[in-house]
Amino acid sequence: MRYLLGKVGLLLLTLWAAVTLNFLLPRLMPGSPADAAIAKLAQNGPVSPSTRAAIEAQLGVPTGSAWDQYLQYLNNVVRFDFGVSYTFFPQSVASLVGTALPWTLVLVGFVTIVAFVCGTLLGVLAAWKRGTWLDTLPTVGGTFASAFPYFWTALLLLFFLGYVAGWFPTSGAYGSAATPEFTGTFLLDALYHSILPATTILITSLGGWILGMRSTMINTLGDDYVTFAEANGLHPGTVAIRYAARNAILPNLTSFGLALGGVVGGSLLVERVFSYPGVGYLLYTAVVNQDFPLMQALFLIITISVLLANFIVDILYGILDPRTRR
Amino acid sequence: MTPTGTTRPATSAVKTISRGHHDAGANPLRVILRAFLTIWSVPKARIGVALLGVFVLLAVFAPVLAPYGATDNSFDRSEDMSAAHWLGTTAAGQDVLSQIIYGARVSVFVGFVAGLLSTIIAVLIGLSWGYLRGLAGDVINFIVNLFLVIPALPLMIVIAAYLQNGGIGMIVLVVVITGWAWGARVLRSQTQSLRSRDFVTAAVFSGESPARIVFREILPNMTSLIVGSFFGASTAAILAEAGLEFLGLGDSTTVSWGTMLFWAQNSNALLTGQWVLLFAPGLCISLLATSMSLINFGVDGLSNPRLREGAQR
Amino acid sequence: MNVNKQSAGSSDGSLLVAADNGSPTFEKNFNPFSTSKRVATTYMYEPLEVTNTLDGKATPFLATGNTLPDARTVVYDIRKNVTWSDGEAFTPADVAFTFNLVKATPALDTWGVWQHIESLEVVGDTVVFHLQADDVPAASIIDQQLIVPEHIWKDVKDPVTWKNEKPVSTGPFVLDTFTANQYTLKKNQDYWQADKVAVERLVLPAANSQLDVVKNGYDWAYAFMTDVEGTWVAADKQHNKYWFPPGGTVTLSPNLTKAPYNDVNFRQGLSLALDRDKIAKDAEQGYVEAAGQSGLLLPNQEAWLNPDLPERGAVVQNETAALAAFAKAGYTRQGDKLVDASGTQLSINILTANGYTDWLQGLQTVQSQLGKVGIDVKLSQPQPAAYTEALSKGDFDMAMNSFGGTGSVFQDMNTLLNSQFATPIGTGTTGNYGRFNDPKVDALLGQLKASTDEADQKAISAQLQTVLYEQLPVISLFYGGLWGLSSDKNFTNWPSEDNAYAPPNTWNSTPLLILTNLKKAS
Amino acid sequence: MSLVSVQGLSVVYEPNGAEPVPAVKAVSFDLDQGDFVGLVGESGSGKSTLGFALTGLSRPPARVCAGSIIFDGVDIAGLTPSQLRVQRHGGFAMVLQSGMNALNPVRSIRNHFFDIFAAHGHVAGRDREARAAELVGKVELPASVLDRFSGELSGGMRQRVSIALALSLEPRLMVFDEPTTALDVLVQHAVMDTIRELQKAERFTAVLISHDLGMVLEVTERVMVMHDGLIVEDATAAEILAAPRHPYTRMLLSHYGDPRAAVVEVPGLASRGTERATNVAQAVAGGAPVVEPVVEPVEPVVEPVETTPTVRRREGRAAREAIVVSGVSKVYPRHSRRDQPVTAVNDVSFTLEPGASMALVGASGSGKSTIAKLITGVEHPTSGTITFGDLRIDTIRRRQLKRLHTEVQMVFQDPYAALNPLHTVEYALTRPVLNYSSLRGRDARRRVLELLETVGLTPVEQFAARLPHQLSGGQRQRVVIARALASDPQVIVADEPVSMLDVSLRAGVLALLDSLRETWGVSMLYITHDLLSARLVTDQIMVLNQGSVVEEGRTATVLQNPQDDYTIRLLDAIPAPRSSAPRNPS
Ligand SMILES: Nc1ncnc2c1ncn2[C@@H]1O[C@H](COP(=O)(O)OP(=O)(O)OP(=O)(O)O)[C@@H](O)[C@H]1O
Ligand SMILES: Nc1ncnc2c1ncn2[C@@H]1O[C@H](COP(=O)(O)OP(=O)(O)OP(=O)(O)O)[C@@H](O)[C@H]1O
Ligand SMILES: [Mg+2]
Ligand SMILES: [Mg+2]
Repeated sequence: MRYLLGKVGLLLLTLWAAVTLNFLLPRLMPGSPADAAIAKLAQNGPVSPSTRAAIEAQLGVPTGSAWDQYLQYLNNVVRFDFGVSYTFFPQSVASLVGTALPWTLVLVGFVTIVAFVCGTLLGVLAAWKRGTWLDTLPTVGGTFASAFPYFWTALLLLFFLGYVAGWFPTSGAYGSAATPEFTGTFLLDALYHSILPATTILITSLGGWILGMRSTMINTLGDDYVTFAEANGLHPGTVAIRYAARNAILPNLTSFGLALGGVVGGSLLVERVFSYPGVGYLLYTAVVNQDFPLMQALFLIITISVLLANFIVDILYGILDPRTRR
Repeated sequence: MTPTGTTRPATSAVKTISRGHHDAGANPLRVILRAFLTIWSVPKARIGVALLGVFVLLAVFAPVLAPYGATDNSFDRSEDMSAAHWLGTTAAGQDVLSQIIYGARVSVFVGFVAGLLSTIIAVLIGLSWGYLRGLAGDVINFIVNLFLVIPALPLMIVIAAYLQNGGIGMIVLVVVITGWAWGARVLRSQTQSLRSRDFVTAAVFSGESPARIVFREILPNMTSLIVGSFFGASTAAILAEAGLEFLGLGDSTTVSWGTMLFWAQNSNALLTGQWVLLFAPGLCISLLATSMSLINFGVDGLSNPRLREGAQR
Repeated sequence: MNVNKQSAGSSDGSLLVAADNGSPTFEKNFNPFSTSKRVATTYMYEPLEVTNTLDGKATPFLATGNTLPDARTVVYDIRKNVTWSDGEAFTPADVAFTFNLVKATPALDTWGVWQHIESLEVVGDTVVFHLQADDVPAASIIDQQLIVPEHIWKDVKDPVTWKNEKPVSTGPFVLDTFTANQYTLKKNQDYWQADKVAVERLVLPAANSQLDVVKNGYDWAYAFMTDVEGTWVAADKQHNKYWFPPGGTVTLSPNLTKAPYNDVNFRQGLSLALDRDKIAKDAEQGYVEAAGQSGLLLPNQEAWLNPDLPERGAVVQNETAALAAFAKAGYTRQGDKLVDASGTQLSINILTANGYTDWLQGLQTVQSQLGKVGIDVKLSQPQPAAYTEALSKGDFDMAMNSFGGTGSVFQDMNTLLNSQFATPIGTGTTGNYGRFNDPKVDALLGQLKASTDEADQKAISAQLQTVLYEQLPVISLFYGGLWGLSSDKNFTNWPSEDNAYAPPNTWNSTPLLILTNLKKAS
Repeated sequence: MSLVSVQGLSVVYEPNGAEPVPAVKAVSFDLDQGDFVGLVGESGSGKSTLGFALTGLSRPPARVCAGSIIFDGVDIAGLTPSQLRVQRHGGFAMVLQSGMNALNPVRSIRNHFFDIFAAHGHVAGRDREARAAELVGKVELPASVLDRFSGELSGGMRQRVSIALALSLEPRLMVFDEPTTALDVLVQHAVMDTIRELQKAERFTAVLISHDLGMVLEVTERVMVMHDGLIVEDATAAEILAAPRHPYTRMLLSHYGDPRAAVVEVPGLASRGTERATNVAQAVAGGAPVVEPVVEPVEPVVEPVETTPTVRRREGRAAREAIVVSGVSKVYPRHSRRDQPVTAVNDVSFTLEPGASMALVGASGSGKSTIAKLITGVEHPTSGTITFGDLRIDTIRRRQLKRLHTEVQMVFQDPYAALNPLHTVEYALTRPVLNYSSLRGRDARRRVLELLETVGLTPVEQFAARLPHQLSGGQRQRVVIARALASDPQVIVADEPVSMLDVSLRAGVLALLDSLRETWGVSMLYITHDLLSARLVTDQIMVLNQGSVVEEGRTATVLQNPQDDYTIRLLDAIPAPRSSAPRNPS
């Protein structure tokens, strides 16, 4: 219980720091939202001078001292009120985030878990069959794949599988005419659209898990309880999984939590390449358009998700490792 | 948590250290040579060192090696591969091969400088954090955890948007800001374990000042970790630079592999069938990053003999 | 599987258009006053008249025409027998309501109509606008205001944030289906000129990557495409066409409040040092022409061109002349550097926006050309918002910027040259970013504004062109293109060089011209 | 036919990129059913390697390169891994050297047993629980341990569990690799008793690997002595005691003594009888006045001590301040959520007189090191005062620590850990000289060389340039001692200074410490759990139990005539090969 309370306290403190950082960063940027809106319109040709006045009137300008703004901001954050997006005016930030979040959550969440599970299994296998091709293949492959830039993998897949071969759609999360709903057709459609982005994230993040698991696993294989288990004539499978892997996975779990941030970041690039309607793409749009409210909300959401995931991983760690239970 | 009275791990750890640093005297050149040889002795790392060497040579001798100037756009646009342009030309009429060669400069530079800076910060913070107790330690602990948990790329994007148009310097800064925490954490835990080592206590008895203990007693024992975290940070920096440039958040006029990808995407290289425009810079980024990971295998071996192939117990 | 494909090349009268890009998906916003409205809102709502921005000719829509009894009054004859898409009749009262709504809510006044109108009244089937001053060009602004139905909008609480999800309009199309990835419009069967509308259904997907555009057989797209022949045209040689008419002039705008940019000789030097053809070619891959110094979009506005300008206003690169001009400004060539009296190299910083890649490529050429003369050119490229801010506050040495393209010579010149916009450095402005200030020019602009006689207007415009040519308040580089791609597989009679009845852009009201001109392919 | 027959067995380690190390060199021996054989030898002599080979556990980089091991008529080298696995039931089992870590920290003890039962199928499902309980019962543990995880058990309990697990295989050959090294003396004793009982009851063949000849001689019938990969002696315990043949065995034996004996003699150390002439008196007689402060440098005390080379004259002063510890307690706050605060030291008072040598003994965890930390200012006591002259050590600040350390120095337990592997001997010694004296440059160097000479590391120039890994353990410990002397301290605290050293090295270091103290007149607090060495080098003794002093007095008196129960139990735990010798008259 104390363990839990301590973790929750740390979580809250980290949250507060993230929220505050989040308040500060966009405020340091030059350019007002109206400038951003005009700049966006200007890409379609010259903007008439009168437009500016109208836009400024629409968006309003933040008022009050920085401290008041900060308090107001904290107050709003607590109520999940992030205001109105500048770019998508008059759309509320909350609704924008609301539509984008599920896509990223499902895509990143699902793929990350799959990558973690596969990578871990491959890492166990590689360590167990050290020196054989079962080791070399995943290790070398993993080393290479983890060095691929996310967006590059995405572009190559997009080109070869999406464009040249035409097997997969090249953009979006579901067919153009489909409406998000819980029907078999739609889910299939969404699944079909997610194959390329998912594969990208999978390929690019798999290597890290493989290598990480392999090296901790090799370490545990040298541990005395593994030798002792072998000396006792346990089934090799039992030794590999219940003794070596079961212990090796613990330190990996922590890095899993921390690596999540990387995957989320990577998904941002992937979403950009595949025009996937997730928070990553939205964040990119927000940054390019200097959309403070949207940017703040998204950055916060991303941070909170990663924080929460880490928190869950921590708790999970506590459950899996009897030593921390005391 | 660990059983009391287990003196074995302690001794074996000491052996580990001495194995990694035979004859590592005070002469830093010899230390470096030693480290290099240790890394070189691992086949994977050897490949990495060779690969990295190629890229460094490319970067250093780019003006000599490149057939044309990096920004020379006097050629026909979007040419296919030919004898004159081995990898074709870009949509702006630049020679792709020359750009690749010049691009190595940015990646190698960013990798090196950002890796070095974040390693220095990681060392300073990691060591003082590991050595200090009490409130200061707690505060640093909190800050590092914060930086560890906050997803780096979104943070980078937000910071990059703020520090706009700083070019490579900005990218280095952003990468350093978001990249030092991991190394600091690793070094901290190593410092903590070294701090409780007898030879550190012995140094206190020898009347050494805390700074001297940290930098003369503890630091040299972490060479392998520091080298490892340098290569890790470099890899991350190279990938981050490419990512930011690709998103157009850097300076698109510099010639780097990231901007090449940005321009390739911008001019729809895929549509014109010039997949080389995408493939070549991306492959270079991957290979450079791979070379660092490969070298890290050697560094791992240096810090943990168990990871050496074949050794099981 | 892919809806785009199904609709593409269909014979059911659908038109697939890459007009509206989701980011990456669509938000439902059909408020015609909103700056982030869905693009096709302007295909549903009509203004009084639609001006072809290429040549400034107006086509009547909800008005049948206008007259100017004097330079301070515009009278619009409002079209009869028009109904709103919900069946209600359209009346002049709707027009008056719309303008009054905009007046009551300045945030809606994106066209700035109330900077010109003093008051308005409905007189029978006409609406009479009383202007604040002699202001002939005001009509071209009043023309553009989209008219909304009073019976719907009078109950709208906050017209600024209202998203108008069920648009009721008079235009050729009404909203059919809407999803976050794509929406469709269907033909308004009761449209007052329904016989002219051949398109039964418009399909607007949210994702229109260039890959998609080429691959999925779009009928109409607005996109700058690298190697358009090898990509778009190659995808369907028989039908796919492109037309990239000039839609504005991209210029280098020196900050005229700063030395040495305030020295006309210096600007001459810069201008003469540039090879605009090469710049145009590098920036837009040869799809646009270099711009002359007349300030006009040629050939669109050929009729307005001052015949006395040498070379039709074009400036030819001439290094000797450039160096001579620089010498007059106090910069001499020393070795391969252009240095000032104290011997330091001339260094200029050019502002552009991050992500405007075509400009950037043009600028890189500018950089190397000026470099050849001996000038050290630095580029700074902040994000668009910061760029806009710097521009508006005059915080730059030279900035890349574009002007013109409204179709009205007065509008173009006024925004560029009127000293009313030349606010002090540090305060924001919305035009004339270089802070050009010449009372004579202001006077000319005033005359042009008040003149109802076309010959008169041309004469004044010619003088303004001379000012631009000689004083170089901005250094024109090349024309910003309008990147129209079209396929005549399903529909023909797209605007083209020979038939320039409308610009090919997909936003604003000009698409109404296109949509009422297309013919079904046989 | 014998159960195990080893012929010409050689094992070599072939690490990647390094020279192969031959660890076991052509050894041959037979073991019969029911034998209880000891395998002794110093660290690194190849005992564990042989044990692993015997039980078919050699793994890369170790490789059996020659010879055969016939177990029950089968050459185990010829077995496939799966055959070998099957062999493990009813065949051979091993209890690992680090038995403390031999349990999977995330599996309950019950599951450990069930895994084995499942792997060999020799216990039916419903009997498993009962069988597991029976097995832990055999090693004198309650059945409730089955529910626990290894982290919740003490070292002794863990070691017992691993023995029970090995037993569950019903082996005919059992190899115990140093089953008690990491354990407390008392626990060690108890575990050894259990093993002995079990071996008697179950009649399996047992090999007991240990470096503790005393213990092996006490419990086994036959002893094999290993040295440098060879078995140099293989005889019954009695034979070895009576007539050791190999010089190495003789050396080992000569270092055993019973601290309870009237006179204890170990080669290299002066014999200490009951009424050993007080060293303090000797020191005084030698010309180093202890009680009175020294005003000027005294004349050199050149005391010829057989074991140590020339002891240089003492340039500083002899001890003149006492460390006075009164009513000191140290409570460590709760470490983790569930722990109770630990009272490591409880109301301890004593005075370490100038020039005195005092032993602090007690089982593991009794608070010995904590007291060392308290009097060296590394930790502050929770209550009580510690003074050294006018210095209040109990509240000392960081800045004053340096002043304290000029007078009070420490000799560390583990010479392998106490020297920074990256610094030369000279560096290690120069630092305190520079920090504590005004000597600089060549003077400082001369002082360093002097120190090396003092601890007998000659030729000094050569040793000065060496790195720690180029020194043997004993040499390292001498460097550590030299470093402690560098500041010319009045008090030396030696926290188990020889427990990490081999028997062969121990005596030398102890002798050095002893002679230094005598010659230099410093006071010494000698911390150990090894009563024999306490007997050898100290005059006073203090016995600690759970943080409290339970008995104190003259060393010889206390050890020969213990009053406190705890002291008696400690003494009982000492293996007594000589006294057990008559057990096996042959
Ligand atoms: N993995 C290894 N690689 C190389 N050499 C090794 C390895 N393990 C052990 N050795 C060497 O083999 C020799 C015998 O080692 P072994 O562990 O059998 O000694 P031991 O008698 O059990 O010693 P201890 O009493 O310290 O346990 C030693 O010289 C040791 O250095
Ligand atoms: N830093 C600490 N925090 C909490 N408890 C501690 C700490 N250091 C020691 N202890 C506890 O204090 C008690 C005494 O420890 P100490 O190290 O003094 O024992 P010791 O007699 O030296 O034992 P050993 O013979 O094993 O070295 C032990 O129960 C130990 O767990
Ligand atoms: Mg051993
Ligand atoms: Mg201790």
